[in-house]
Amino acid sequence: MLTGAEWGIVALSLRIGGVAVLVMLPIAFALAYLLARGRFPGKILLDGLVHLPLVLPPVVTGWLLLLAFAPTGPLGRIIEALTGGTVLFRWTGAAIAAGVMALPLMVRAMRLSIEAVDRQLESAARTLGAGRWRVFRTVTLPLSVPGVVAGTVLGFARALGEFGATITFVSNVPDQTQTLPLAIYSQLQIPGTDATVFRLAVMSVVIALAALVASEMLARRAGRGQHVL
Amino acid sequence: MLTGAEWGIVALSLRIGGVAVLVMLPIAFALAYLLARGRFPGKILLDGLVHLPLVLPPVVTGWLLLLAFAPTGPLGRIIEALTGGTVLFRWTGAAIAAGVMALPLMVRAMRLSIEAVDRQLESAARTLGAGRWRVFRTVTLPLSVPGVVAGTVLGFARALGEFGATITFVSNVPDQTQTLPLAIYSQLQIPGTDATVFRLAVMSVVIALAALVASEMLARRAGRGQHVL
Amino acid sequence: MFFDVDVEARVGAHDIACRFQAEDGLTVLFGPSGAGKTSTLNMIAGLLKPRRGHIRVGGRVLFDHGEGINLPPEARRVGYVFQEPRLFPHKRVRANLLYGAPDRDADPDPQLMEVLGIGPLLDRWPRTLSGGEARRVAIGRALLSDPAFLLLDEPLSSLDRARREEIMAVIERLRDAIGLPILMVTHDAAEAERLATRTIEV
Amino acid sequence: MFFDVDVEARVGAHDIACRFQAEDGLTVLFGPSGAGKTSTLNMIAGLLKPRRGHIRVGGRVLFDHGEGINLPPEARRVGYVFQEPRLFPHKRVRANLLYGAPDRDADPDPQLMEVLGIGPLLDRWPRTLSGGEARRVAIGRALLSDPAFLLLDEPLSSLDRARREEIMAVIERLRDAIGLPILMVTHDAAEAERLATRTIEV
Amino acid sequence: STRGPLVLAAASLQESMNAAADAWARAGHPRPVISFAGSSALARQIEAGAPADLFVSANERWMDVLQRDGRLMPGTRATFLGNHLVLITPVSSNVRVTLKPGVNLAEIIGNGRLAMANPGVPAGMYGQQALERLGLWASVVPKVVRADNVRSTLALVERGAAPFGIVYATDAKASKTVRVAGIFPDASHKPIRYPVAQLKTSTNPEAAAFRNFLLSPKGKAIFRRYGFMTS
Ligand SMILES: Nc1ncnc2c1ncn2[C@@H]1O[C@H](COP(=O)(O)OP(=O)(O)OP(=O)(O)O)[C@@H](O)[C@H]1O
Ligand SMILES: Nc1ncnc2c1ncn2[C@@H]1O[C@H](COP(=O)(O)OP(=O)(O)OP(=O)(O)O)[C@@H](O)[C@H]1O
Ligand code: MOO
Ligand SMILES: [Mg+2]
Ligand SMILES: [Mg+2]
Repeated sequence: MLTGAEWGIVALSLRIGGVAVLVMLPIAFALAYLLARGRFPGKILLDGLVHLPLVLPPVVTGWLLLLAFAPTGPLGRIIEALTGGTVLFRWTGAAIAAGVMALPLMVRAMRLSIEAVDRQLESAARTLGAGRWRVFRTVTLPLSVPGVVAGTVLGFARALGEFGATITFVSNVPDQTQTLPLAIYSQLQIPGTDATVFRLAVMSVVIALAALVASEMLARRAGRGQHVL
Repeated sequence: MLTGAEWGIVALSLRIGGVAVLVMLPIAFALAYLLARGRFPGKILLDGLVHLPLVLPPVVTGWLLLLAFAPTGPLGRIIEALTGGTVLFRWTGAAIAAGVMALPLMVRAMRLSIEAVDRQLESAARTLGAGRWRVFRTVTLPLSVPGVVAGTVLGFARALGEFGATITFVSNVPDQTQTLPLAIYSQLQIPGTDATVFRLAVMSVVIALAALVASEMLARRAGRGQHVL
Repeated sequence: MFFDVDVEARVGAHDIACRFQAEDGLTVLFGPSGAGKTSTLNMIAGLLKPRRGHIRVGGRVLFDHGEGINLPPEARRVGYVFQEPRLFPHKRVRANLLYGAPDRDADPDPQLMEVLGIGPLLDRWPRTLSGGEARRVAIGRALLSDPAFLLLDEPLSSLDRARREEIMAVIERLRDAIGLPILMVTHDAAEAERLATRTIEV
Repeated sequence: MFFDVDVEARVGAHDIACRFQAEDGLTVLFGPSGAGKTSTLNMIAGLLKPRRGHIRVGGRVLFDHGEGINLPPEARRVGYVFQEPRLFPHKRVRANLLYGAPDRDADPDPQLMEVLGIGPLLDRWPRTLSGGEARRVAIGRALLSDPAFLLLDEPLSSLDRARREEIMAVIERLRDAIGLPILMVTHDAAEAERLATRTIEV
Repeated sequence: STRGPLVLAAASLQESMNAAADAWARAGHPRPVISFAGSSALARQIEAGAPADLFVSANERWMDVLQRDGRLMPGTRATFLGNHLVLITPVSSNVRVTLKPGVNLAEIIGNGRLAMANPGVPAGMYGQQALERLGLWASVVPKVVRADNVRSTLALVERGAAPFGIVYATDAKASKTVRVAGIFPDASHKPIRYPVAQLKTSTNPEAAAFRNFLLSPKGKAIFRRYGFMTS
């Protein structure tokens, strides 16, 4: 079906997309909660900032990441000091790009669900002796599950499809940053490789569909008590 | 601030993003409704199809659009027969690319809100003599406004930032398909044009923030009765 | 025979069966909590499909399993006051009241507003109403929808005595003057005694 | 002096003021719909912040505008049965009941389950409950949370007579045997007469 | 380490540089890792400090910029390949154009489009220069569509989106679905030259050796097979 090298690309894409989304999950939820519930000056600004990677051309996001993470950039220096290495041209860099691009989608979906949570249920929980943190864990969070699932699917799909920011930030390095989209792009530039392009594209679709089906099942199970599905 | 040519790019981007989102709005809502409420064989398939542009590398989506809309492609032939023209290298083509890429984001957000609508309210409306269509218009649709707004913002932002599919499908034609991302990309390829890149990037951000603020205000107004904002 | 009901349904693991015939007037549905009173009203309103049987109201066949008849809720001309208010959260009180009214631009009948005591609430959002206020709006909404018969699921709970008296008077008037057949769930013995033409145990 | 309440609040365009003192026993809050009964309970529970005044319960200061004291709801040890059930839709009945219990792994007290008649419902989801069943679960949830006092907002509406009797007996027992102070809203004269140690008009 | 050096190479080198890397690997070395893109995009990444080992550009200009900014290891820059610029069209078309001053290229293109690489990409720069020197630029510029590198340009013609495109002779040779419709005179543009250099950030012990291999007769022979001229 796929060649060994192509399986390698699939595995790399899954690793990059998976790590990106897992790391971003708590960050995205915290941001979504803050935006849904918080009242603070600069909220609109934070909202805008979170949306930035969505609205900026991906190549610009990639370029900004490049400036930030270059050995002389502010974040690049920190990483160098901490790990002695760099994320440029590395799969870690590709995961950063994918995570940043996925973030706004994750936040929006989660925020939508948090805003839909009935706050009277939270009041009820507090009269039952639950502090803010327990209310959050046992009421707000579980009732936001539909948004968390939707956000995760959107984010994972976006991470899998990420192209412009990745190629600008960490280039197209086989085995390190050459995810499915970059591999397909490379093949599109080599005449007579339609079969490979097709195989890789189908693989993208299969992975995405699998993620989708899994998420639907998850949402169904989590939502059992809430919706008639 | 901006040069005349740069203002032209901004105007073109707004037109392409605006048309793409407006045309996609009813389609997206219909799909969201179908996916939220319908029970039919092949639902997962439709779900997957809608998500495709999100998960496929944008360049592949652009390539597929190119194959479909090329003068010899199936859709290209239909358009040629109907209008005598082509969408290739035209702003209409750029709008198609932007709309297709925005679609999954719009559908997901809307679906999330539709699923959260209390179906007992719909039952109540029907006992009051409202047929399915009136119930949809007066209950389901208005109660889904948060998702429609979120979906529209996400979609518009995505359309504004669209890059990979556009450049592959309709190339980079000044005054026709050279939206902000493509203009920035062109400038990014030429070392020493940082000032222009910066100006255009700022302009992207400004537009996106304006859309965001507008949408927040809209959501607040529409949601007056529903949420304590 | 105004109501001619003979239905069976399954909700979750419960089998609910209900069979009665009733003339015009007010029929009280009576039974312990969880007996299936709400489910029965839902079947008559067209919100729950019976597994078998038939529902005839005022000579019209609303449901007949054998003949494959099943009118949609909007064609049944029912005025249903649900056990919980179910107001439309995105519409102000006025729009809620007029949702089912034949003339949606007219102001809601001032006399009814007076009896229900909701005249001053017309421009409020449902979420700002107290429990009793919401219930009264729900009663108004059902009455204004020009129904051919009423289904009332504990309509007077959470209302104070004075208000309750006045609304009972309205119900009596509907029952006697207009001759609107009514099916009502209540646990209040006094209420049942005063209003009921007959009582049916579920 | 168990309850010592003197508060004022503004909800929407309404000013609500309430001032009373009450010993242990059961105090009925009484007043027409929209008078501010629920708002008062919400202030005592810590869900609505008064504009001024103080709330002292059992010697503890829950709120004092002058001294800047405002205990959060979870620190007030209140057992609040809301006007509507407010069950957690994502938790089964058992988890709802035990949400506020000191020991969340123990089974809910079988005797209480028996009185409330909800023993067979423990594994059900709230949305499958009938109106009266949901209310009974809400009562159970508040009682199981080991409260220092009870706030009951029309707890017995939508319950049939037999069940109402049994639950009234439980409330009497709490009032007398355990000496739990209770503040209760009801419109039912018989109920008020039977249970109330005193009645306060809002 | 067992990793090969990281090579950033102009898009037009897709097949040839891979063949060179394969040959090098067959000789028992770790296979170099290659990232292809338009030379200008790669130059920008190097400018930002991206740590790679070798850079092969499709023109001298971007190498000059990097050298000026001190990004190259002194003494490692060498120009080793040359190319021609051509006008391509799908094999199904039988158009032939003699590219010289006065030829009505705009009319030949007709309603269609002329695909070119972006202005900052070497292939785009050479192409624009050639059209300008031939006095054709003003008349064809409304028909020009841009792509992000020379291979994306090629793809536009291959997929039938544009009936004409300007690419290198080696790109035309790599495709079975396009043919050369005309060759730009060498004098109409700066000579097309590919310099290689080792980067300051290079740490891979094999980097210098692979660079030497590219410059060796054996290495150059590989590129000649793909149509490049060697010096
Ligand atoms: N989805 C469901 N799954 C399981 N059981 C259900 C479901 N829906 C309803 N029931 C059960 O069906 C029975 C009848 O419910 P119904 O709402 O008709 O009762 P009711 O007579 O109106 O009670 P109440 O007076 O408490 O409102 C109840 O015991 C209820 O628990
Ligand atoms: N957000 C709001 N905006 C405007 N008015 C409000 C708002 N919230 C409550 N009110 C009004 O405050 C008053 C007191 O409400 P509350 O719920 O305390 O009444 P109640 O005595 O419990 O009535 P009921 O017996 O009907 O439940 C009501 O008239 C209500 O309409
Ligand atoms: O750098 Mo290129 O080979 O002109 O795209
Ligand atoms: Mg009921
Ligand atoms: Mg109240």
